Amino acid sequence: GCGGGDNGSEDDARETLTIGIANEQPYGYMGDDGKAAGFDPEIAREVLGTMGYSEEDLEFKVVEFGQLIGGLQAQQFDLVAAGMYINAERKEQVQFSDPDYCTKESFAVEAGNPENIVDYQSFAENPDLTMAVASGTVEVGYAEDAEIPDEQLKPYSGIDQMYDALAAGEVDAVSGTAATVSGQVRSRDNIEAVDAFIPKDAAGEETLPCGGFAFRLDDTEFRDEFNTELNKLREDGTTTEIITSFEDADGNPYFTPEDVELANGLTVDDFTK
Amino acid sequence: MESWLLSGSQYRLLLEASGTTLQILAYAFLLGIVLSLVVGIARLSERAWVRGLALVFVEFARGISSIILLFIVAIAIPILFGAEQAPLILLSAIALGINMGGYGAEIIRGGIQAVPKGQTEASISLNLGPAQRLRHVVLPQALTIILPPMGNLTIEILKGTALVSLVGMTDIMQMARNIRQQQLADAVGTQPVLFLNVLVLYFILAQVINLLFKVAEAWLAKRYEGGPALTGTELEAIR
Amino acid sequence: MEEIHPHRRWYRRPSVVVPVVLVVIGYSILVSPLVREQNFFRPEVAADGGVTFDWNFFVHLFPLMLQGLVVTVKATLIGFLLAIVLGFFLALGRRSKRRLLSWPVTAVIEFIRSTPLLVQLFFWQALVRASEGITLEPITILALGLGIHYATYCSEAYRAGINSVDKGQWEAATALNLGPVTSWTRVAIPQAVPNVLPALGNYLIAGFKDAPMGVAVNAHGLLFFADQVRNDTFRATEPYLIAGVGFLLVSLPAAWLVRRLEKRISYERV
Amino acid sequence: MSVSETTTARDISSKGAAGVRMRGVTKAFGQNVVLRDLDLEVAPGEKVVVIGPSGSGKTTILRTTMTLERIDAGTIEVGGRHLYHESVNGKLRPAREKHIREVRSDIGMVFQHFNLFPHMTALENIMLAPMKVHGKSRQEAQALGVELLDKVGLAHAVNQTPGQLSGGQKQRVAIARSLACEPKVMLFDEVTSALDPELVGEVLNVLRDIAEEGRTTMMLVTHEMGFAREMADRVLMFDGGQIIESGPPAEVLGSPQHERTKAFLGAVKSH
Amino acid sequence: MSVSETTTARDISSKGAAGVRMRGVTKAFGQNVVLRDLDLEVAPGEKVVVIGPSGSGKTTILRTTMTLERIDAGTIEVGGRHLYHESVNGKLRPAREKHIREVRSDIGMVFQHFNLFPHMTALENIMLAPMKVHGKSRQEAQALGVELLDKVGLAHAVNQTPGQLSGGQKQRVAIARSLACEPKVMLFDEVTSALDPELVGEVLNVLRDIAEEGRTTMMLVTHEMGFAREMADRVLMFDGGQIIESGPPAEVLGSPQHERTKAFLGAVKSH
Ligand SMILES: Nc1ncnc2c1ncn2[C@@H]1O[C@H](COP(=O)(O)OP(=O)(O)OP(=O)(O)O)[C@@H](O)[C@H]1O
Ligand SMILES: Nc1ncnc2c1ncn2[C@@H]1O[C@H](COP(=O)(O)OP(=O)(O)OP(=O)(O)O)[C@@H](O)[C@H]1O
Ligand SMILES: [Mg+2]
Ligand SMILES: [Mg+2]
Repeated sequence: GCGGGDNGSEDDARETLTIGIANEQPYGYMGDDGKAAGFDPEIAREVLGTMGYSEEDLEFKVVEFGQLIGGLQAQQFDLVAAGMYINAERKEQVQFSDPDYCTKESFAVEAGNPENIVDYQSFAENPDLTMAVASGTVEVGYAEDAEIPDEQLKPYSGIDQMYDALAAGEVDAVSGTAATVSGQVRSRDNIEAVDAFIPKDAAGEETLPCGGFAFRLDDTEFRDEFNTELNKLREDGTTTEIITSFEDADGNPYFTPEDVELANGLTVDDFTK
Repeated sequence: MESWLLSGSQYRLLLEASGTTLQILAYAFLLGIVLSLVVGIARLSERAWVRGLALVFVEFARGISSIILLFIVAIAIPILFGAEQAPLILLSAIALGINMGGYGAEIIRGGIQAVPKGQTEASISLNLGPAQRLRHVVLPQALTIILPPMGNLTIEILKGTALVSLVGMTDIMQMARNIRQQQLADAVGTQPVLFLNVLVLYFILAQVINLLFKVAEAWLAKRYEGGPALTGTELEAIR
Repeated sequence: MEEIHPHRRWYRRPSVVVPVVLVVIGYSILVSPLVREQNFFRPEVAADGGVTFDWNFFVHLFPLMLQGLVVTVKATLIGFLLAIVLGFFLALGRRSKRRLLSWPVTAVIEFIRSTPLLVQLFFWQALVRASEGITLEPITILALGLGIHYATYCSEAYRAGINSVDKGQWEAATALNLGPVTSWTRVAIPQAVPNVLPALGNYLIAGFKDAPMGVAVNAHGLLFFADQVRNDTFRATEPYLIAGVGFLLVSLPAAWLVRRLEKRISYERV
Repeated sequence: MSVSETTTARDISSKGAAGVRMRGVTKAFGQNVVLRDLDLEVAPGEKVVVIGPSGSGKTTILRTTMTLERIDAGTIEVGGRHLYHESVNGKLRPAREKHIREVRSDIGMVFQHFNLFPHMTALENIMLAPMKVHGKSRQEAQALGVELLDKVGLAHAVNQTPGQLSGGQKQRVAIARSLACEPKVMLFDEVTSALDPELVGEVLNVLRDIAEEGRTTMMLVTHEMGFAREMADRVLMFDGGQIIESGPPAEVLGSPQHERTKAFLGAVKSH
Repeated sequence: MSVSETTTARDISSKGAAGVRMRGVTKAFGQNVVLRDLDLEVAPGEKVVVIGPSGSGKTTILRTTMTLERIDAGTIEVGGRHLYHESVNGKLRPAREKHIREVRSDIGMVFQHFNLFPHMTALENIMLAPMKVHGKSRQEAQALGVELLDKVGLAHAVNQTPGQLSGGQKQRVAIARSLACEPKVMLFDEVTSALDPELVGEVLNVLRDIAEEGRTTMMLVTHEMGFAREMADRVLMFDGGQIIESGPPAEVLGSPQHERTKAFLGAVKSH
């Protein structure tokens, strides 16, 4: 593939790297100045900086989350820095770095949570409830694992689409990671987040909701180099510093140091399911 | 009261993104014009197989929706062939250009056919060759007929560029959706106002295109009011 | 003396009436609530995992694609019905002698015609969501957006149709001292219709080609199908190509029909 | 330049005919003044042939009389009634549409390019006005239509559409259609000049028949000098929007007084 | 029905002229056989006028000679060279485009509707072929164009486009344009019948001039019988795609032998 591969001996001759992000705070998004912001783009800048890429060599592209893997495969991007969850299905399509963070799941619901939604099980028990899911995300898999019928799931193509739909009363809840949900809830009126929880798989066991950077399957050399540098930053606490520095509009951090610690103890090979 | 305007920095972002939109438009337009000319003339070829091939292209390019063609060219085909990636901007322009070529070819064909048959016959009787007939007699006249619908088609292609946001380009449309995230984060501005502003931006671009074509038409019309004049002294010299 | 019979107008000929009736029946079925949107498009067969094109997977996507196609067609038809009716009023407004009416109508027509349908769809969706107490299904928003967009095109077709009636025909009507109503209903409109119908047919097809944009406002049509299959299986080639096939499956015969209709109802000019 | 003309008008007292009287008629298209302060009197039943070079205003004078173009100044009377004016308390006011329509019912016009309705049969073309304007029943209109088609020699063409007729046949249907309104004044604008030379005769024969019946006032623009000589009561020579010569055909065509008339007739005949 | 005709062809031995010889020429449009096994010989420098009713194939015979329509059977020779055939090893083969183009350079045609190039001035219209086909320089072509415009009496119109010219002027430019190719055979298809009657004369005068120079072979379709009588060496009467009568104008027009010729001449003159 283009962009990666060589091991830093020709520092001047770096090609431009294209990095895919989804428009999702705080994972990756377009900041007020039109530049990419979010903790994954920041970490990517740090890592790639140590690999000899300057800021000018990096080009960030914002697409819908569902298009990230396809875009990577189609060589539109050289890596994805969108906090993408690592799981077995995705590992068949792309390869990941070691995780840089872990989080929990949550739901955004109408203020006051009138339907008393706590986790995926709530939907399986009440057939009147509907849930917005972003197509191509792990949340669809969680819902299936909880045996929620298709009629109760409404797939949307983007984050803003889902939250606008909730605000307009089209659905009862929006699924997402705790960080995304709390971020969206803060910036919108009349909705709130339910308490974060760790989702269960079909067998009833808790899953590992952790994310990392994604690469093309044939780009192993680049992935390995990136991973080595990433691990150095995990060890010296840089990633913890970056990730916990992101705060929502009220000044609450999206992630705790524990979320990052948990990730630091895991490698990509721990995600076999 | 709600403001009907966006912030200055948001307008700046939209203008930057117009650069991408116009770049795609320019590439698509160039490809579209070339395809239109080649296929449009091929549609009138004396050779049946050339005509047939051109017809297949036209039917395909007009029959398929530009949005689906865009997804096939920009996403499906690169994955299928997996080779070194052509820039997305070119792939998008190719998809839109093919689309334009299909319609443009019909416009060119229509323009050529609208030139009275007598014009071709007169040039045959003057023993001009086929290429000369096209170059000096038919195309210059067809241009008057071709330009207005070509202007409309170009605006259609401008509208079509909004689709590239769906395959991952940051054009005006995608920038608008990005700005939407900012609006949410900063809790200012509403979505209808945002998109209304975007619509106005596209409208302005369309009017500029319109104007350019109008200028071209006026320039062309001049030729029918008498060509480069020979002055009296020049005439005397000839006599 | 020959037996006297009236000229059989195009709308009295079986070769026109039969297809039209068939189309209307098909239309009613498609537009009826029987045709429902699919929530998810999950292929039964998985791809073999290679990068190359998987024919087996491709073929098995076909029935799923049809479900998306039907929704796209449905949105197109509802939208087009709106366009035909709304377009007529727009044409009347634009022709009006009152500047106060004709000028704004012209401005609106030009504005809608020269801006992208995709942005308009987002705008309508945002507007609906921003307004209290109104919720609309995505497919309704799509049909609405298509309808308003193509109404402006239809209005231009109506205008061109009326303008295409030869000036001499109006003059003959004056010379025979026909009143305005007779001039319109018996002379102008019957001659304008054959000129308008092909244009309308072409706009129907064009509307169909734009309908996949509904994916942007979450209508579960042809492109939504392809998107979902891709997100689900991480394979893009097969779903998009089969969406293209499904597309041509409808648009090519439709274009052919329109062209035939055009030939049928055109008559020799004097 | 304009020759005063009232003396040569022959008076044919025929029941139901109507005369035309123009006073000071002026008509301009933008800067181009096509009719200049024109006076013209056509007696009831009179047959007037109008000749003149291209662009002299021949068509325009017929079109203003048919109300296809409005005049800028002057008055036109048809059958003694003002066409463009109504008298209100003894003063002339611009007429309302309703009044114009009423006076117009006395006038018929046949066009160079026929202007038949292409979506109707020959018979339907003729039946339309009697049914819609004169309130005739379908049966009456049909009877009238068949009679008129017979008269113009097209009994066999009742069911044919204009697209199936030759140019001469089309023009004859157009004449029949015009006759169906029973106009008192008929206007003919170069009705044979869009026809192949061999088809001209059949249309002229029909015109001759109508002229011979004598009832209808006719104003005819034509380049067929032989025909003009034979059937006209009076020939008017037009140039620059004015009548420059007027008189019986033998005089105007045989020994024209005016230079321009001589030149024009010379050009038409010389080859 | 077809009258054999070779005897009446006058032989004008003039430098640079070329004759036309048709043998068994047949041309059909679908089922409609327009030319039937036609033989015709036109001597170099001869002026032939073709008359006949509408649809008889007059235009078609000119168009096939100009290669605007291809013939179905037979041969056409121009200036002794086969137009549609090449002889290869003594056998006639269908000619390639290149051969046709070469022979065609001897032929010129003037059309009923002028077919001037509207986007060029009169002068540019004339200069096009000399520059693009005969490789003349711009100066040479300009000089030739001005000379020819002078010749047809339009010296003042060099810079005008067709849209600014009258019908008669347009036709004269068209004739000049055709002359610029120095054709040895010139074909004229009803070149005056789209003109207003007064403009016909000026075009006929130009034709007369060309005829009087005598060098060029001319084939002329026209309805202007007076002109035919005056300038034709021979008149051909066409009907149903065949020559039914042929001879000097005085004979064919004055005392026609064939019934159809009599009927045709009667119809053209009668009104
Ligand atoms: N609708 C119009 N708009 C502008 N100018 C017009 C219009 N109709 C006629 N004219 C001009 O008025 C003048 C007289 O036209 P008119 O048709 O009456 O002439 P005419 O004598 O009938 O000529 P012809 O023999 O060519 O039919 C011409 O110069 C013509 O260009
Ligand atoms: N391109 C064509 N396609 C089909 N039929 C044609 C074509 N050109 C001519 N014809 C037919 O061939 C016949 C002879 O036509 P042609 O034009 O040679 O007649 P003409 O003698 O020149 O008549 P006119 O006096 O009307 O010009 C007519 O019946 C005509 O309909
Ligand atoms: Mg006129
Ligand atoms: Mg002819």
